[in-house]
Amino acid sequence: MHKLLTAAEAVGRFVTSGATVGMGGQNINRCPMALVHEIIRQRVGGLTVVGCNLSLPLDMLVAARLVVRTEQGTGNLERYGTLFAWRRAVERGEVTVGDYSHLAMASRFAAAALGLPYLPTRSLLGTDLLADMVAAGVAVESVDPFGGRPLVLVRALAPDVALIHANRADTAGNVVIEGVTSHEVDMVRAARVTIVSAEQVLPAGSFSDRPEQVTIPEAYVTAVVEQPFGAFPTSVYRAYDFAEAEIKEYQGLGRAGDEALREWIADNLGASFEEYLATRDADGRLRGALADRMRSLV
Amino acid sequence: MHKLLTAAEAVGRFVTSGATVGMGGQNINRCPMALVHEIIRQRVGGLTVVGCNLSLPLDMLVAARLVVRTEQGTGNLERYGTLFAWRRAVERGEVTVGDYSHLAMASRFAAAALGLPYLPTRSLLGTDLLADMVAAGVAVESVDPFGGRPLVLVRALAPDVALIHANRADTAGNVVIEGVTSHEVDMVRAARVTIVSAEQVLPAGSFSDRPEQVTIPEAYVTAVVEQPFGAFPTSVYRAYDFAEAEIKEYQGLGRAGDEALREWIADNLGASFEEYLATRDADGRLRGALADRMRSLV
Amino acid sequence: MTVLPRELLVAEGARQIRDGDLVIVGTGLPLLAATLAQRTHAPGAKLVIESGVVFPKVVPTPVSVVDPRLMHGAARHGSLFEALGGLVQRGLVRTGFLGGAEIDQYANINSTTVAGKRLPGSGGANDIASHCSQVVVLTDHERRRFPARCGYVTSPGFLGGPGERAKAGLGPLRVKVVTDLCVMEAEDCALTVTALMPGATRQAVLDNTGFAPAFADALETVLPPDPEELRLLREEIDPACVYFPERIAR
Amino acid sequence: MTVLPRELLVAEGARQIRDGDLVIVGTGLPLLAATLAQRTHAPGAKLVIESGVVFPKVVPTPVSVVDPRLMHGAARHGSLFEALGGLVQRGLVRTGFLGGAEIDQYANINSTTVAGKRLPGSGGANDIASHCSQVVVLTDHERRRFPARCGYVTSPGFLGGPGERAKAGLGPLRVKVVTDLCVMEAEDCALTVTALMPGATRQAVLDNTGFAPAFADALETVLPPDPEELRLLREEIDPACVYFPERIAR
Repeated sequence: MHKLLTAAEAVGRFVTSGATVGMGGQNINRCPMALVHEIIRQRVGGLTVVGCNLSLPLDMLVAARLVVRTEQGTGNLERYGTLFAWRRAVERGEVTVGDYSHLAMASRFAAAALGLPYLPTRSLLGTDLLADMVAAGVAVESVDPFGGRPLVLVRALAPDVALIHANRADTAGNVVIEGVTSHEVDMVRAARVTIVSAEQVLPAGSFSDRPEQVTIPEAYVTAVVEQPFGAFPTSVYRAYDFAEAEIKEYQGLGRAGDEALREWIADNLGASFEEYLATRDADGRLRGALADRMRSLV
Repeated sequence: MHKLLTAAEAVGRFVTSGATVGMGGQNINRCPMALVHEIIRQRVGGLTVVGCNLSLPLDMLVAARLVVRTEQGTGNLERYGTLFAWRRAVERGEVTVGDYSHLAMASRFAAAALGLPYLPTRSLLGTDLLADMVAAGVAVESVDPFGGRPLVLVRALAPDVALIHANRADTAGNVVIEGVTSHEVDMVRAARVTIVSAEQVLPAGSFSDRPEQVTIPEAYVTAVVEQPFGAFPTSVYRAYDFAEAEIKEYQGLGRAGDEALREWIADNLGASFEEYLATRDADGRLRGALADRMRSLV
Repeated sequence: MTVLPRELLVAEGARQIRDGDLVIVGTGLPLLAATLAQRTHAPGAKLVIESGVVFPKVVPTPVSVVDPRLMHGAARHGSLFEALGGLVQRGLVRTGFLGGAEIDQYANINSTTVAGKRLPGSGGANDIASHCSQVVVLTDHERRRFPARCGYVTSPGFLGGPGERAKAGLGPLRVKVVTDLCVMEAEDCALTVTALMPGATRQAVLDNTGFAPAFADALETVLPPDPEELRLLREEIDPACVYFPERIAR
Repeated sequence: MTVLPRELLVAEGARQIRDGDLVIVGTGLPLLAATLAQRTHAPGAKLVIESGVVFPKVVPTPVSVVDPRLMHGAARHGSLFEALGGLVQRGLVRTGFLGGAEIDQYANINSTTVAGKRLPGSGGANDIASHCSQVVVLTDHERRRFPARCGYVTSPGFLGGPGERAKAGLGPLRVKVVTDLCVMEAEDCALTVTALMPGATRQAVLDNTGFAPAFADALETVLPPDPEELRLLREEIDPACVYFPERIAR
């Protein structure tokens, strides 16, 4: 089955208002920026965004006023600071938050990926984090019936739609990711629908001579979008480094306020991700430099 | 850390009498024959052998009177029939058996691999298989506290020592497997000790330019043994096909009786796996043909 | 062109697969049936193999779930946990093919032990019968294979009878048993004969079944494979007669 | 050669790593400490990164747990579930480095919320504090960072006091907090000051701590890094002063 769509088509068909969106990427790596831009262009709102570390794409969606809730392990950009729009929206009570440990979130996705209602974990015990999860009905304190020790059961989480950006995909939906995969594989296997954008889309069956190297098989993938530099300004392992100046500029605006971020969005996103890339890097030199730098690092 | 040992050294150091042995491979693929032969040579007995599908290596160990118990999803060789020595030993009551579904066994290994006392499954419900597991104390009937539906908790299983055969390893213990991995990755991550035999052992770090392609990282591997054709007469994907005539000959002897199998073991195993290979395939033509046939299949 | 009884079995097995189905299958006649379906009416059907092979392009003729012929051209080579947990238990695989030493009137299957004789065990069968919504069994029709109640229930059909599957926590299931005598079907009830193989009689079915199956009012006759199906089966899917030694004998 | 306070912090952090340890670490000073340990007394120490990087050979200077500089030369690029489940929860990682907005007298850590201010959240911190047997915290010594009791316990130290960790079902833990003033340690008890940084006083520690820590009888003074350690840190581990802007200023 041929699954190749444009970002506009894929988001238009599969990301609906009020959806729970499983966000791929982590921090400054492989965030599905092209797909997130398209959600902003199409103004799909009322979203619950879930992931492990949520970073730039979440903050942009929050600044665009499209998010009502997040569930995650962390919301930040590590060295580049907090997510300013998210933090403000949370502190103003406009966005509600479910807090988890990373392992708890990974376990929730894994449970749904395996068709299970929960997975146990020995994390969380004794903490306020657990108390909040229990109060929210997403965790239960339990006892291991075999050894008698305390244990926490964390509820499965199946996103309505998962968004990831990958190195390569074929038109049947087989996906190859290089570098770490964070929480993405189980999140995709858990999700009802998955949209994958990729640096390069190849004919169906292009990976079938090395099926071990397929990170996610087509069984879990609904739509494939080809978008070179589709994670910009975040990195794609072996393809390009992250664009530090771009991230710092965004964070500078974030610090200034939501209005500054919305202006940046209005001024930069344009009609397509290609247009956005052309706005930020007209002559392609930045992209070339990021690709060169990645080559020097791997 | 340099982990390269001979099969004799690795088995001598790490496979102890009475151990629970996690058996790699499945059916006619990638069974750790060189390591199992060495266990027979060294007469390490009282073993509990666990895996998903147990096949040739189990039957040989049973014929050699080294096994007291097995836990598995299936014991057979599919088209090549039952495991005759195992079946007879079970029917005579000399080997006790714990029966599981494949998913239940995989879940037990996964639980131990994650440091958990159990994993839930929605398999097994309503069956005699479950009743037997509950009676044996390795499963508990439970109810999902979130949705209220019945659920089975299967107890974690951590082998004392896992044995697998791989395409390649480096001397640090990083392992690359081609083709399917059956239950092996979680079994190895669960085990206290793992011995890996490989078609080829390379210097430490040989895979570090493509870490995504490392099936099992060195963190889980205790010893590495180099043994070309170390899975013979079973197959290694992209290296060689299985040797049907060898398997049929073994099964013919198995049908005849344990004594016939023990004679075959005494006559064929020799002092080393190389000697065994030379006995079965003096001029290497069989091995060449199996490698050729695999090349025609991938 | 005479059609062998087991060729009929395979052809009728193939018909249980819809285009676009995900199908979990082992080797033997079920794999031949699934491959035949892919080559005829169900080109979009995809195979999952318990060992971790996702969506292979089978080349003739695999004899094991880890046969390189069954790993060929796959979408992914993964693990048993991925196949049986991430696809089957996850609910993405509609149809499963099963075998077994015994299948009883409520479509429960025994592959563990019969009369003190040790059998191979469940393997993925229990998982498939627990999570797929359609189970197909291809088997010779022998009285000892069809007891009223299995001596040991390895894989669940409808357990003790209507409603028991749901009570145990299992999802709905449709079972189709195809034998060399007939087709039996059940959905939360006892197996009912819905079709006869060409030339088979009700009496032959009754004589060779350990319980007394009901017969559908409109009892159909199974259609033989058409010439192209037979050609595919004989020339392309199992050209070496690995699973059809009787074809060599002729 | 003047040693900067934060260079001392890193050097003392490095000393908490034994040769052969598996260490889970994020970025910033802890990663510099871990890398320094690998280059000096602990060449056999191995790093695990929560994002799924197993045993990397770090190149300067990663700013994120998914920075390509931190994926370089790894044994495996896997998943978060593999790192935090398959290694940390599995019990194979002895030492974890943690940060946080607050750490209280019983070494509990808050990285979720302080006085209505939203912080990043747990990330892997709760998992590391739950499963490692040694936790090391490198932090500036500010009074607001050391309350008697965290306003919110994100990651468990010794919870309400002795015995509570075991009662909650958590394994034993040893905590070492290294600040620009002192080293504090605890093992199922409140943090005790066991060493002072060169030039720091007991009074300075008391003035800048929100609880009154005990002081060990034999209070030691932290040794400054030797010249080779300093050279490694400045020239090889963080040559661009990514985490030492104060070095550029000088």
